[in-house]
Amino acid sequence: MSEHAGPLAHHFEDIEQQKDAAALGMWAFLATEVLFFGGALTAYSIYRGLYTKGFAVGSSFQIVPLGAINTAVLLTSSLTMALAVHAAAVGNRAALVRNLALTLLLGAAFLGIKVYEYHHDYVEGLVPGAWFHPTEEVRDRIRPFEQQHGTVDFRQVELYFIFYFVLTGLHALHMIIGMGVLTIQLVLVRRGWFGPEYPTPIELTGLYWHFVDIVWIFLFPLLYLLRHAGGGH
Amino acid sequence: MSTGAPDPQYPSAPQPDAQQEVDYLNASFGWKSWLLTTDHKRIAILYLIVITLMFFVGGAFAVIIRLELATPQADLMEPDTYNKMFTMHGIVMVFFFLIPGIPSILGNFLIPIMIGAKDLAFPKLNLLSWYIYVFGAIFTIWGMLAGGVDTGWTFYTPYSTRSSHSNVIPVAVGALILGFSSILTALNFIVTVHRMRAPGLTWFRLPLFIWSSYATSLVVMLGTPVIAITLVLVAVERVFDWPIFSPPEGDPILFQHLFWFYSHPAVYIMILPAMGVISELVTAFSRKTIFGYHFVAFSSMAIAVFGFLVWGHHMFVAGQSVYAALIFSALSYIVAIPSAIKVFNWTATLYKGSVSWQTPMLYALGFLALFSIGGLTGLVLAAIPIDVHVTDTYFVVAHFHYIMVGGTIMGYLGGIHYWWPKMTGRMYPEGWAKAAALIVFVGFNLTFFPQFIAGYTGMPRRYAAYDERFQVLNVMSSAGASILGFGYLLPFGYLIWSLKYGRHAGPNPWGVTGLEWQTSSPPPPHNFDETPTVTEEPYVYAVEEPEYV
Amino acid sequence: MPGPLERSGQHVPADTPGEQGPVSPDRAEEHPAAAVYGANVTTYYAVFGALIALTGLTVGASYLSFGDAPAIVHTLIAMAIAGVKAGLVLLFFMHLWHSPRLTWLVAFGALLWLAIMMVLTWSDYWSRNWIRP
Amino acid sequence: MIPLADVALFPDQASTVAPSVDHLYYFIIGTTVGVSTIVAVLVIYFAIRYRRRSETPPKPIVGSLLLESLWSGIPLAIVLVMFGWAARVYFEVVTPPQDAIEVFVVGRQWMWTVQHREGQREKNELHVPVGKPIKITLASEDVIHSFFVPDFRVKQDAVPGRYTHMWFQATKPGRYRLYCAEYCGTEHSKMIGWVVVQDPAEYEEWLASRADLSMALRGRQLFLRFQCVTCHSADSQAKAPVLEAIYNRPVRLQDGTVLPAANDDYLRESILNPPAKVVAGYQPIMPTFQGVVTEDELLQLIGFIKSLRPGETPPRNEQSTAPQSDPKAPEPKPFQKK
Repeated sequence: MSEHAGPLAHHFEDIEQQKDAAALGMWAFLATEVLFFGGALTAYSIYRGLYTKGFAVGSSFQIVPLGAINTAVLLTSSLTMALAVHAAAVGNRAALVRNLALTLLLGAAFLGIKVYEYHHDYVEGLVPGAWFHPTEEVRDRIRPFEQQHGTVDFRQVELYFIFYFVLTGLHALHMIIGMGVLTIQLVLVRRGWFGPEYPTPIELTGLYWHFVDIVWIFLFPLLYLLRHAGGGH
Repeated sequence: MSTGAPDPQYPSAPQPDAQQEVDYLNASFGWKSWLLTTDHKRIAILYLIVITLMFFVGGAFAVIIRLELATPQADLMEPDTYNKMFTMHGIVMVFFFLIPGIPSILGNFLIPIMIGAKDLAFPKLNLLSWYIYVFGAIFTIWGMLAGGVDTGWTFYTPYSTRSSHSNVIPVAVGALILGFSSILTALNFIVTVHRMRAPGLTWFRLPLFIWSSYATSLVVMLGTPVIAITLVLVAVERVFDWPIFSPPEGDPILFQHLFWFYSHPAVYIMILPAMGVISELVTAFSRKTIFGYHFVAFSSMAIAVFGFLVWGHHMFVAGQSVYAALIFSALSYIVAIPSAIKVFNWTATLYKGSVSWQTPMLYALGFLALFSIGGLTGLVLAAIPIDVHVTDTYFVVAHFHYIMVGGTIMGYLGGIHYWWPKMTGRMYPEGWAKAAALIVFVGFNLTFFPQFIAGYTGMPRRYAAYDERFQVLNVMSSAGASILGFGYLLPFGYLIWSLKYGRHAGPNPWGVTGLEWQTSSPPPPHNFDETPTVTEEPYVYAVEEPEYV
Repeated sequence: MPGPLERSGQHVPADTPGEQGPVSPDRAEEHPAAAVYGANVTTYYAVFGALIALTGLTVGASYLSFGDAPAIVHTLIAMAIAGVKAGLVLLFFMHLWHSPRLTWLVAFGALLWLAIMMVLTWSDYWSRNWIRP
Repeated sequence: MIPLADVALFPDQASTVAPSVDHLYYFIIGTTVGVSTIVAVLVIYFAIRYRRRSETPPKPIVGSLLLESLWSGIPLAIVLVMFGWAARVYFEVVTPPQDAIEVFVVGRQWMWTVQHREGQREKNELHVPVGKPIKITLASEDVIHSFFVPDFRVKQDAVPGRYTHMWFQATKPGRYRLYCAEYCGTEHSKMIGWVVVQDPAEYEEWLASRADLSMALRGRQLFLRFQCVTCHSADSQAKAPVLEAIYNRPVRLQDGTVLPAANDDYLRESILNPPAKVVAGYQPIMPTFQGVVTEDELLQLIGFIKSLRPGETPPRNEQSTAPQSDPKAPEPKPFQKK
């Protein structure tokens, strides 16, 4: 992401201008990412509005404690990322390396928990499309819900899981890209790059990582916590 | 003459001896210096080559469509092939020429020079977006060669997800990749305009081409990701057979909402850069400052913002609710006002000017006439009951061709001719260029004006076979299309001819203001020997006090 | 190691007062970046604590039942808490608090456009059954 | 090549709505042509009058607030007038009169099938009486089609998965072109037909000549064939709600909510996807009929349910054939939304 030869690129007046340009560029890129996830979230919110019952049941199939732990893991990785950016700014290389590694580790833990959840959904036959045949045990679990809210149309539940896999899949993909960049930077830091005079690449990765964390901050309640169909239909 | 330390980017550049000046073209040679360049001027030339190629690919599809429509029966080809022709004409022209066209070529070349910078904010990112464009082009052309796609450039579901057996996914992914290329270019422009302006160049001293390119970049940044996610969802639906947009669970109208949320602002992405070029041409060739600078600048921003509120007027008959249709119709009327303000301000700029009739000005005057017709028929379409009658007919086809061909392509050709001496150091042949401009103007009107009449009479769009009673209008249109096609070949010919035999153009062949005309033609690798300082408004020609009418 | 700064010398030093200031106006008033990132570490831990607490709060709130209240009530509560959490991450972890006005504009511009898309799309679905054409 | 006289340059005005749409069109096209000629004349005049004669730059004119406010205020006013007029005409186009004749049109890939309430069925043709409002309910079997009659100035997409509605009232007898306006695949340009507008007498004669089992009766046969009667019968062991006189009546659902009106969409959804809205007090045992019943049969079943009066549910072991002419009971007034 940055030139190894002297930090100041030839076309910038001074280092200050280059840092501002890089920060503004990353923020602008994150704006496009907000709208990229926004398109899928708009579709999700419309369908949740149309099929409230099916989506509430879909959310109830999620393992909420696991989701909460995952959120905590990602928030911790956000903390370590912020500490890494701080370490880069003050030039404390040991702390920088430690925090980058910690962030990577926590990211991997997050993906691990996601893989477990995907497998759990597969076992319960909740993966939409050809693999969607919910087991008896799953149908029994929502008997009390059906007592109170009437029968659940499993095609709506399937639509919920389509969006669950699309949204968390996109989020995981962004995590993987982020972890790739982190790995490259970890290697470069050990070779002595990103001193206090030019910590910008670490800051940019930090901005990106915090953005991915914010996406999860919204995805977690939307996908896991809205389990009530309320008084409405 | 560029003295000073050897430029790190062109280490192998020959040291400048007395008479032979170093510019970005002869700074270094060999395909490596071109394919790995980070000089925004060279990247602009790379874009010019690739985009011109795609323009002629799209044009070929258009010629085939017009040949088929010369006869009422679908006799030239299978209906399926015809469906693929108009689909690919739409996709190639929209995603590969109109959207990247002016920003990637003229924007890339001129924005750094016009604001006195040495290069764009992220030169490597600029080269990356060119490679992404080429990769997207290869992907889509592979999709086309492997049998093409027949869903229309709008990819409406459930046809594109359930019924179409053509390769929707490769072409959709190709368009998706194109989206990233234009996002990265737009990101580059925004950061450059914000962070790298020359000393003294405040926002209200910027040339209007910068204002409209900035507004376009905003629209690209905020719109393109939504078409990216929509195409991802369509591709995911086809791959995993998940009914995201297909009945009974999915809602095809939700696809149309997400698609048109981007695709209407996309038409502003196409026209805004052309408006920026016209602002430059009108002031340069009437040797007078623009009339109402602030109004023209802010109308670009107003178009960019309001453009996102009006997409529902594409869906008046699609089953949208009555009240949503009324909201979108009202907002569509309001979005027409900034465009009208711009046209009136350009016309007022001509008043008491010293108007020269050189080719770029011919294209600008043509733009004023044709864009007015295109824009004002937009008012016809914003009226819901009329739109209920004419949507999906040739009236709509004529409307958007008047804006895209009458507006964007006239602006594009005007801009290419105007900045050709700056880009290549050579002048184009004036006689041939004027002839080509007239042929294009005549051919265009003969092609698309009859379609307004056929449209209101009820000839539906995307029909391989039509009623006999529309044949006369269609034959006129096909005749016009051949004239237009020939008209576009002429500039292609004489501009390449001018590279070798064209007259050498000095730094300022038109005698106009603007930072790009204060450096040599073609400009040195670093645009300016030392960063210029701007002390006054743009377009200041006369010496005495400006007068307020 | 600083890049080759001894260019052709016409570079106008940053602190020359007067009309032709080298920096464009809206970059002038924000702080040098290094001081910002050097802020003390305790704020990060405090923000982290708040985030974990809010996560617990939103999970807890999801177990409450509001009887016949429509499902939208739960969504609004969850989104409010998520908004606060996102705000904390934006302001402190992403240093929006110290960033120039322009960065604020970019951040809130994106959210505004997302709101435009949601509101106008919902205007169609919400008003579809008002009159039966 | 057809004789020049037959070249179409303007559509016929054959429906009540056509004149008002055309008047609005003349108004907007008039202002459009007016404004663009003013701009063109000014541009050409300035270009000639002030063409470049000397190299000295002319006096700069920077702008004028008065002019700017004029040419943004006045266009805004004109544009809002256009919107107001268009909205008024739009309400006329979009609200069908109450006593309209019901016609059911199903679009499927590359053909229109039309069903009249009295049972007449047509392919790519629609016979209607002149002077009577016709309300068309559109459905689609596969992709989006669009029912477009240029001479009536009406068009409406047939969206798969739901019903859409449109109406028109023909004013002149004759044959008018019918097109599919939304791209729907290979034979999109072949999916055309005729709307034949006849005098009332001629129309009655045409109805009689094509007498056929009415939709309601055809629906009754399907009701028996698909064994709906085994659950939806009127006697005591019925495991499903009795469907007599339920059209446009409120329905209490199993989850306690009340559906204001059992309209076409609700009946269609309950047949194709029964668990979506189960009636209170019943179990969701009904199998889905998605893919079993076609759109035309669906319309007939719904036609039958609409025509069911109290006590008319066929007995469970119905062997005898249905009565030939179904009772001409007036259709119940649709439930007015509060």
